[in-house]
Amino acid sequence: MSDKNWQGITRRDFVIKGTVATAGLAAASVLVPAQFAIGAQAKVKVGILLPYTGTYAKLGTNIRDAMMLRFAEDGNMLGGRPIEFVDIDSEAKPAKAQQLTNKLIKKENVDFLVGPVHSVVGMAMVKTARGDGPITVIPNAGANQLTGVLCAPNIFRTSFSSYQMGYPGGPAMVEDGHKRVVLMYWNYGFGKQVAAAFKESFLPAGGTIVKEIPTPFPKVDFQAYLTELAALKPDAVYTFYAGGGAVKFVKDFAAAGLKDSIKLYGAGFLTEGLGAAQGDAAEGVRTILHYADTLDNPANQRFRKAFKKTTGTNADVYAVQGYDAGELILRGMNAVKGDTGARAEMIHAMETAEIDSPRGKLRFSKSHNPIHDVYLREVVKGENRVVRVAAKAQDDPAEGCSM
Amino acid sequence: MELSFYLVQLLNAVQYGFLLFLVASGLTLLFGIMGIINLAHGSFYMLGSYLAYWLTGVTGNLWLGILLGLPITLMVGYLVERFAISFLYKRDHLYQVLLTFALILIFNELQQILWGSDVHSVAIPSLLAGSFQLTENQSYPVYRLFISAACIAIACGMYWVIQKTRLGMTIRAGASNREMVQALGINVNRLFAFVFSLGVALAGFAGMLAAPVDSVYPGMGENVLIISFVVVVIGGTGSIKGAFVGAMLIGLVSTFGKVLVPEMASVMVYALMAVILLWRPQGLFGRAA
Amino acid sequence: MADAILQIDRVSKSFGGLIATNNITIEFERGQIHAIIGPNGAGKTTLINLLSGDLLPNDGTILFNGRDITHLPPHKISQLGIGRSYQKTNIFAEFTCFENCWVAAQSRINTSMRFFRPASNLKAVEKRTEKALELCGLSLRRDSRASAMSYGEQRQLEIGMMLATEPELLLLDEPLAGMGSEESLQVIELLRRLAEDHTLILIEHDMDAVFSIADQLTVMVNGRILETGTVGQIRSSQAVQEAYLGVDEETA
Amino acid sequence: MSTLTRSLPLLAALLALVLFPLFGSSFYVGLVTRIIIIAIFAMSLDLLIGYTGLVSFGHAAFFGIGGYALAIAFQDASVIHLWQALPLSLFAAALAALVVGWVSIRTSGIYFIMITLALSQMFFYYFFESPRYGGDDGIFLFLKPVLMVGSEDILNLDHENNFYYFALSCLVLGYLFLVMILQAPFGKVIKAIKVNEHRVRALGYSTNGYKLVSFVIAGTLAGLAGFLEGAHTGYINPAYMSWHESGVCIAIVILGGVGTLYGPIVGAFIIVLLQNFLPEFTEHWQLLLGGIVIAVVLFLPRGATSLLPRIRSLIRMEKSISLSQEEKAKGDADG
Repeated sequence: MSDKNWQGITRRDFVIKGTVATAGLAAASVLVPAQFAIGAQAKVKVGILLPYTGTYAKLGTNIRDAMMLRFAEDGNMLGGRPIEFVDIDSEAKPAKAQQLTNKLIKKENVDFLVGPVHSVVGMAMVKTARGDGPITVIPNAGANQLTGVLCAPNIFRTSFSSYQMGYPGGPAMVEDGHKRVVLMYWNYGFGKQVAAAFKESFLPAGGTIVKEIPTPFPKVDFQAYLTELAALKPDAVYTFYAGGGAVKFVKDFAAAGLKDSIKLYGAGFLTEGLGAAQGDAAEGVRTILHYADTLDNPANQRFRKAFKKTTGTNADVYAVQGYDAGELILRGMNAVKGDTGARAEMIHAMETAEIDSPRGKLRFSKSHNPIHDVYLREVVKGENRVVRVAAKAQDDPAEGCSM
Repeated sequence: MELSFYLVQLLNAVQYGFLLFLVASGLTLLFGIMGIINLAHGSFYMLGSYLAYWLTGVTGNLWLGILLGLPITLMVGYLVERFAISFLYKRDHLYQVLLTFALILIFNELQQILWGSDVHSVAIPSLLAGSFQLTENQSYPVYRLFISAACIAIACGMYWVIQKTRLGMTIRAGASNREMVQALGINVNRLFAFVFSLGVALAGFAGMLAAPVDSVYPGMGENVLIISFVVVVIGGTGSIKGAFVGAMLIGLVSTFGKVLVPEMASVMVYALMAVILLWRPQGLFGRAA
Repeated sequence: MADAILQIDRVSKSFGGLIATNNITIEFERGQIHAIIGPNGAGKTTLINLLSGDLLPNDGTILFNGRDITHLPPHKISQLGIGRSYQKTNIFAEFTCFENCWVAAQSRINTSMRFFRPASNLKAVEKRTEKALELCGLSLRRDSRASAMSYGEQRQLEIGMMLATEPELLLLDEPLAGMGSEESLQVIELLRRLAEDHTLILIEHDMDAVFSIADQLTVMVNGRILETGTVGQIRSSQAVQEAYLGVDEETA
Repeated sequence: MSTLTRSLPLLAALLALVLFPLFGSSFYVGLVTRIIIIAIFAMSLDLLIGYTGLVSFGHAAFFGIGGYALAIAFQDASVIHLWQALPLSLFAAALAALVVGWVSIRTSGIYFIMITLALSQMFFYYFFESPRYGGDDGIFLFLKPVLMVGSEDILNLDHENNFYYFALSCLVLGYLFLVMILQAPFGKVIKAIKVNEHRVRALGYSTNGYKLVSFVIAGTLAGLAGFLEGAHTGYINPAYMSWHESGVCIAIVILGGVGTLYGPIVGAFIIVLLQNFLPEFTEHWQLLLGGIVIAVVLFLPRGATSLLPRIRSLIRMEKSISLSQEEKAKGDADG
């Protein structure tokens, strides 16, 4: 592994060399403490590539703030070394992703890479970083490929894969008694993967897809599709929309008077962090996600309080993913006591980490994708309340990963 | 699908067309009268939406919000015209494209600084919050009908102003022959500043009206911008009538395109534009160059 | 007429409700200077635009050397040997005099789509360009930017560009417009010289000039032809006196 | 001024570019490669805007198609032969430009701007929504093109420096090609079309044909840039075709100096470097970028390179204070 960091000699190298030195060359022993001192005091560079402008700006900010909160809780030290952040706005633009990743890797020589939010940016980023690049932690982007075809020892994800987002929805809806379902989603990579995973579990569970309506991404004129939905008269509709589209969809759905006759389900982003904007329209909407604000566990309560205190805003699932990204990096660095050269040991510590996350228990699969519980939630009085656990320890098949 | 389905879709199409018209009419005014390509038009639409969100929050009432917001959009329009656009009247379109492109960048950042990056929404005023039953399971919000009504009122108002008033005559004359208007001793600078502000206010007003049914989010202006350009070009630059017909055509094609050929829905609109321009290079109601 | 270079048969053109030329039939003889006169709005420029292909007639046919050119686009008509100059100066202002004529001269070779050879290597084009400059009297100004020249010189260049295309028939739309008397004399002299081996159709308001150089005259009023004849015939025509010349003298 | 002294700064700049990889780190070599690619793209647009008078607002479509042709044809290939891939990309871009050009050159002014925009949006949405070519996810390429004779590879673009010099050669050849056609009879005609199309037609030229050829040449060169970008990043997606990219490209052309060919190269340096380094100073860097663009439009409409003669004449003034006023003025005009 060619580690181009300034830290030319790794700790393991030095241990071996040190042994050789003590065995033979007395002079070498003079070098030992000096190098160790440099290794311990020099800053660890954490490169952050998240969107701070455009549609995903809020997500980027929350992820960064939560991760920094986690570091701050440990005195801003990683394995005994202070941290230096190199923070870049990804603008969620795929066209610039590789260039920016290169900047972090080649110019800034970062030890860790955290990002991004956008799946396509994620693919360009992972493609550049996998293999020899820095240890990379993905705090949101959900494309299956990131821990599938593109998986690599130095790539981790603390969020979810599209598969994990969609798959638990099928049985959950059947269990709720909805068998004739229309599938509506934004017709882009992420939306398609979530929809495909949903179908994969829904059909075997005895459900029928009345019609699949992919709508152009990122457009938000849903009126024509809602009219079509009304005419199809299904039991329920399963959707994938996020951000502005989710707000608009939920409101238009309610305004079209469809709430009484068709039950609205969706991947968690449909209602996540959008309570204020959606208002009453979201009441009763059921979504599936690996987190809920109201989760009743000590880690969550502690985290939400701390996040509110430092940032002044309420934590959401993105913040949790950022917080866990921070935790994962801490685990790795603490395991090797700050020696970034001990790559294999660090990766081992990270992939075997069991984290007591605000979302519940969090482990990692062989492909470095999270394994976590997924919850069925319902909006009650503007809050996403957990109805039940939709899937225990939901894993990802990591299709195409040969790790 | 039964007939009622298509009727409801027709209603959707017309309603969408009206909203498009409101945005595009401001654009075509600027095009036709001032010869200005204003890429920042979508940004003014976004400004309107954010103003509606902000002022409705402050005053607790959408109507008050619109009342306070309109003068702001007029003022923004006036300032932009005086400090940027007014230098470009005699220059190539190229520079207008570039300058207004830069304005988009600036307005996007300003939006970010002023209002952050959250998605917001604006409550429908209680007076219009109801809905009526359309089919056995679908109802239609009254507010959407109100938007259509408002658009019709504005269309009629614009028609009246342009066809019947002195100001309208000046505007029409200016559109066909700028030198002549100057020769008639009319202060073209003032006329242009006024028309530009009016165009901006129209875009802003459309954004305000749409805020309760659309959500308010970063980058919303650009979704509207390109489609408005398509409307204007189909209709023929400078023609209010053209903008109306173009908006309705786009409303129909995009609504029924979504239902009938979903996989090509986005392409259809642009294909329509290409076909119309092949047939009539100056647009449906544009004067030959 | 025995040798007609251009025959116009019942040509009409209207803009919306306005009839600009109404059912015009006329023939132009080879080798002559044929002037078209008439008050503003008589349809003279429209007629020239119809002949050059800038406008398409609603009705009628136009024959050039016996060939139907009614519906040909301007560039095809130009290629057949009809050159025109414009009433408003219509030159490439950013180009030098030489370049203006060069572009015109180059249009006569069929290798203009050539990419890999500097234009300056084309000897034939260069010769033609020099000749056109010499004819229109701008040889000494060849490297001046067109926009930097006097109005009169720009008018001369306008004619020079037309000449560089080596046309057989010249359509001249008010070549003397806006010129001082000195410049006018020069241009009139030039037209005389051109008439030696070209056919000229000329719109002009300067009656003295027209009467001094034209072989044939056509008077147009309200989109119609009032009278066609020699200078003497037109001078003595009662109808022309009433409808045009009389009026002209009053206003002049 | 003689041709030599005029092209001296260009030669100096070329020399600097040739020597750059000897000094620049891997990151900067990659960055300058990208600048070179964008420079080719912008230069091709300058042929339309600066010389033919066609303000195309959809030029990014051809850039994207150049990249997509490479990615679609070779995404599963075990080796990407340069001699197959490059002509394919150029051909695809040329074909697309022919179709778009054929439709749009009938219009002019605002309509031309808008129809090129609309047609490029069609391409954008086609690739964005069509599942066949990866939709908005785009297509990854895991290999770089190589030039092989037998089993010997002569040029492997996998090495950053090889790629750099390959891109630089493309830029230089592209520049020389454009200079050549602009001096040829063809160039004279399109320049005249820019000034006064109507007159050119009256002189006997079928102007649409010339405009179309110019459009296709520009589109093909943009396709070359797209090919390089796709090969360089190994990743192509619809965002390359978005109207934003077309807008930025126009900004680059004007910022550098429209109608100069070398101006857009300078513009590419300015914009790409600004995009790279402005974010380090402020989160709201687009505000600054927008401000800079507006300032250029208002105060420096002929671009950054128009400053060069002014600077030159300033230097000359210092050198020869004794020169008379007129001669100085003349020097300005000549510069």
